[in-house]
Amino acid sequence: MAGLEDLYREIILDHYRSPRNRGTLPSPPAHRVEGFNPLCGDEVVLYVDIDDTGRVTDIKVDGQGCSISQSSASMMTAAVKGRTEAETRELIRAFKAMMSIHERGLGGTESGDGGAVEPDPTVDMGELEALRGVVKFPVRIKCATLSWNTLVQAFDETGPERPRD
Amino acid sequence: MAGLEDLYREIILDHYRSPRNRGTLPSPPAHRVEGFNPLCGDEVVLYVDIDDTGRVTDIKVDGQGCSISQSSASMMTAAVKGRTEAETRELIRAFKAMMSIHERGLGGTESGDGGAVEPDPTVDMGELEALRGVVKFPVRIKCATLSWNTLVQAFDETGPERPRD
Amino acid sequence: MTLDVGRVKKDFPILDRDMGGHRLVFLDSAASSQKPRAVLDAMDHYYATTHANVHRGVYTIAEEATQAYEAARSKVARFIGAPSARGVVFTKNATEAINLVAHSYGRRCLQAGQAVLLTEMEHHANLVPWMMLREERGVELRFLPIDDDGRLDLRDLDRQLDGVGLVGLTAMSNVLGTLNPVAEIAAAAHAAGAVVLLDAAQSVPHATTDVTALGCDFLAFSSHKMCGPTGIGVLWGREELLDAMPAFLGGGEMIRDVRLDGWTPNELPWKFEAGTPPIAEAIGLGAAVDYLNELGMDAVRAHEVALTSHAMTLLADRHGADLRIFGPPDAHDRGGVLSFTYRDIHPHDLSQVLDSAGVCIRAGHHCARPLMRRLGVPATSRASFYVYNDEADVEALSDGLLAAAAMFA
Amino acid sequence: MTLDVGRVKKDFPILDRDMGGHRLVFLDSAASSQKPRAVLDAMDHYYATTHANVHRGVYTIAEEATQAYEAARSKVARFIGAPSARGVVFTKNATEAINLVAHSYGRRCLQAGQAVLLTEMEHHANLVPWMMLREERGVELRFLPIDDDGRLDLRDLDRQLDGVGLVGLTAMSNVLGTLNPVAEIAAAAHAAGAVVLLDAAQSVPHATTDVTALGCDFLAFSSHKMCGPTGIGVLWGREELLDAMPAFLGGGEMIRDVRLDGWTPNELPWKFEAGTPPIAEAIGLGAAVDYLNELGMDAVRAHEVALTSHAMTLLADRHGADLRIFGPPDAHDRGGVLSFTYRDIHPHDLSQVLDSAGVCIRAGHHCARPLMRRLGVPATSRASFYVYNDEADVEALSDGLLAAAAMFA
Ligand SMILES: Cc1ncc(COP(=O)(O)O)c(C=O)c1O
Ligand SMILES: Cc1ncc(COP(=O)(O)O)c(C=O)c1O
Repeated sequence: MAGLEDLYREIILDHYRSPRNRGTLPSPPAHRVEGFNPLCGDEVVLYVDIDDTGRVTDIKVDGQGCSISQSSASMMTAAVKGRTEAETRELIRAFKAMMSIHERGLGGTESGDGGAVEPDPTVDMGELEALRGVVKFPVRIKCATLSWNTLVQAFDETGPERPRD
Repeated sequence: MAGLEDLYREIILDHYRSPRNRGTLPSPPAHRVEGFNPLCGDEVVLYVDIDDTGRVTDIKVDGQGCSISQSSASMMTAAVKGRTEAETRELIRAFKAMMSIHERGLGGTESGDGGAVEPDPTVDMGELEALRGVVKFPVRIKCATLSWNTLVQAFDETGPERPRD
Repeated sequence: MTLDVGRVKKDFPILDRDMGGHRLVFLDSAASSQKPRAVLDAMDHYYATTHANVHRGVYTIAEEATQAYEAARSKVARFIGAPSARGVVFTKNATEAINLVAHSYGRRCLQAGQAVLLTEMEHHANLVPWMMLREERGVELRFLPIDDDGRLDLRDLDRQLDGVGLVGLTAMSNVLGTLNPVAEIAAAAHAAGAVVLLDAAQSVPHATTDVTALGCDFLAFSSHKMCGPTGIGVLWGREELLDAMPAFLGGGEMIRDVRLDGWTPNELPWKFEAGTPPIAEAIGLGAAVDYLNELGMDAVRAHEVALTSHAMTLLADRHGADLRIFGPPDAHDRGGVLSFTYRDIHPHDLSQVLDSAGVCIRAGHHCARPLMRRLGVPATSRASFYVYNDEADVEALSDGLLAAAAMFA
Repeated sequence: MTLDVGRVKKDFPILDRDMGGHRLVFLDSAASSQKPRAVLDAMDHYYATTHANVHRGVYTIAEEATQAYEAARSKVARFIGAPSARGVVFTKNATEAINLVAHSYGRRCLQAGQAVLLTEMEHHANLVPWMMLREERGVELRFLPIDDDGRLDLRDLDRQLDGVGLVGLTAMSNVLGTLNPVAEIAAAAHAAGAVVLLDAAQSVPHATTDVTALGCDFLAFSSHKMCGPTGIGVLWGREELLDAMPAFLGGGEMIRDVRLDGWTPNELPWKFEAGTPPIAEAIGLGAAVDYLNELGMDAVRAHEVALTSHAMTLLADRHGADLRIFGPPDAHDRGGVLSFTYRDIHPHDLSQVLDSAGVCIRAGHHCARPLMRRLGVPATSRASFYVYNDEADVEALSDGLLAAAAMFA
């Protein structure tokens, strides 16, 4: 059993207690996307303003969930606000790579690969590093990645409307 | 494991090798009934002449099966030919009682009762006694009772046409 | 007769496991119970001495395997007060048992236009099969509501039964613990011409069951929640109904004859058991029934009422308004299941903190999302008791809550 | 690598059983195989240290149980050469796997008017589900005939494939031993626009399986015939097909969300796993896969070819025209299954006499009554080989035949 302190880092609890960018944005113009974890019932609703170039000009989170899904969403909003689509997607990739190292995915039959990508050492994860401990608690990985997958969806859904960079 | 000699008594093998009343009867007037054991595929076809009073005036067996089902059918024909319905039904009852003592029926939830009747000591089983050893081989009980159940069916099907005794 | 929990605990090898310096406090038996050594040994012994496919072999071990398999069926029949083992069908779990009724009875025996009446507190197992029937055949589904104490609201029952062909309800809610008034509902249902399917997944493991007294027509439950192995469940049905129903899955064992132009079904109960059945699992379930009978189901129930009552009092005392327990306030009206919210700590986090002290509780929707919506919560935490739980386990739960409170304060 | 049968025998505890002064000669593995100690221990160890319901628990043992269950799925996927574990669905047996395809693909993905092509040598498991579909939907069934050596007669295949939406066939006949030319038939079926369901219940246990090389779209088999426990089977399917198919059984685990007005299905493979799955059984099956991999499936196949070939020669030598063996004459064209008639001794009697010397063979129709009719026999005797059989077992079989001949002379 991994220790609780690996999971509940102080910075995570801080984002949980005082979530950044909590709330809603008028939609439209903001894009509204819902994410859902069927196993635990956690729900995240993202409101994202993406400008014509794909830059995240504003982002808010609504919904409810456990400390991990809430703090991950909070940290994500802080990290992506103001970034371009390319930067955001790179960060998403790096975050999911960090989360999937130990994930037992069903994507492949090689044990524990799950189609995982090696984490990109050039991407600076900043505070998000604190979530690394989640991989020791495989059930919670889905909590940590919920908001990130929802953000991917936001980009995928709005993408066709703007010139790709 | 019960010994084979309990099952394959000499008299059983004799009836198997030289079955009595083997063949068919013109039907009608004879009543033709088929019996079938779905587990092993054994089939017995009885041709029974039953007169107005219910007496078995003639009986023949066709079909195929193992030594136990064949010899039991053969012995049965020898035993019932010429008997009244009442006598025949009494013999059937006695035979089935002998067979069901150890039968694990699903009729009741008391272990091993199967709705069994105590054998009637006043009924003379004659040669049929030789089949008693079958109860030590529960899978074969269905072989031994196949022709008897088929005979019951013959009576049940023809019964309504004649005055009951 | 009362349970000697100290001795019972020794029967369950998993309880010896060291959880990082803590003992294992297993409070999730409503999801799946632990298994006593006797059950494990019965299966191991079967495989090591007797295994062969059942029903078709002439040879000794095949015959013994068949006898053992059918003896397990008879044990189960007696355990639920069934008049005969012919009505006891082995399935893979309670879910398959309910699906069998929805397919076979629902698709062929419900009259056109007849509705199905369920309740708001059903487990997904007793919702989705009927929703599939609704999509496929347009069958109307109705839901008995619950009141704020988590009891069925029966005031409108007669009107709701009008035009209903089948009532499907849980004997005991896996979330609220509520014990439903089954006999009363069954009587009303029969008066209205409906048959009654009881989801007894949570009741059969915990109290004496008598299908005749309950007055139900079908009863579904799972072995793994009653000290038995995974991989087997039970559907009991009234024989007249089962006889009239078409077969469900097709294959070996369930047939009488097969020709290229058609087939005829076998007798009950085999008509509903297609393919090689869960043989070792039936034997394990039979051993679980023996084990529970030895403890005495009345003692099991008395133990759980006492422990639940103790837990409700202790937790209320220690945690006051921080803790909200769902369901009937009196332990006698409920099974040994406590669903709760604690402060605003998410159930996942609560369960995680408890786990670090070896305490296993469940967090989530407990396969009852419509009920969660009705209760107005996305998820709850749930502690559930069984024969191996005692007051020390309740203590560990309570301590874990305090630890979580400290962490998330 | 060749099998050291002497050592293998030691792995199977049941082979130590004394049968009234004889050793146990188990020649009925085609019905169900025996289990090695490693498989029994894996299940016992799981229950004694790790059991909890899977997929929903946050706590340690629930997480470990889930990992062990999913690891078993990955093992199975690798064992059959599946590109991903997402296409591996755990069912209760091969029969349920085939029923799943007949229900879900057959009822919703077959186009109106499309026929189903089966063969005359199918097991009831691959006949009755399709007959049910015929009764319910009027789907036409066709049957590929067999020749007198028990091989499929493919001369008319293209015509028979015309208008066919699904071909269902056995990879290896459980009666004749015939190994069918699956890749060839699958190619023709695909060219005709049909999908292919392979009943691999008899092939997966005995030879290397590669679903990609076989070219099938669905593959069904059972754990209990491959050293694994009862109570679990497998359906593998191509993911595009499984994704497009509606769910089969409804309940917990297979849903994403449930509301009173409807539900949405979970992802593959869980969409097809309703209710608590056979958890310990999956772990046992995983251990069986490990065990077989250690022996080496090529070695298993080579052993069975050699033993079958030896048996056919020895029995023909000793019993001449008294013995009639069905199926292909060359052991390389068949699995280790010998169905035969001996003199005019009924298979039941033969099996009974053999049993008295500890030799277990099967007597009957082997769940293939249409094939029995085609062969013109009501029943056959069947001896089938597995990893623990050797030439001494064949000797015992041959001696038993002589004893039966003496008894019924
Ligand atoms: C060829 C074949 N298909 C299907 C089955 C059915 O397997 P099960 O009874 O495990 O579902 C069997 C085994 O009896 C078989 O031999
Ligand atoms: C009330 C109730 N019904 C049905 C089920 C389904 O049981 P299983 O998953 O064993 O099929 C459960 C258990 O999860 C339950 O609690």
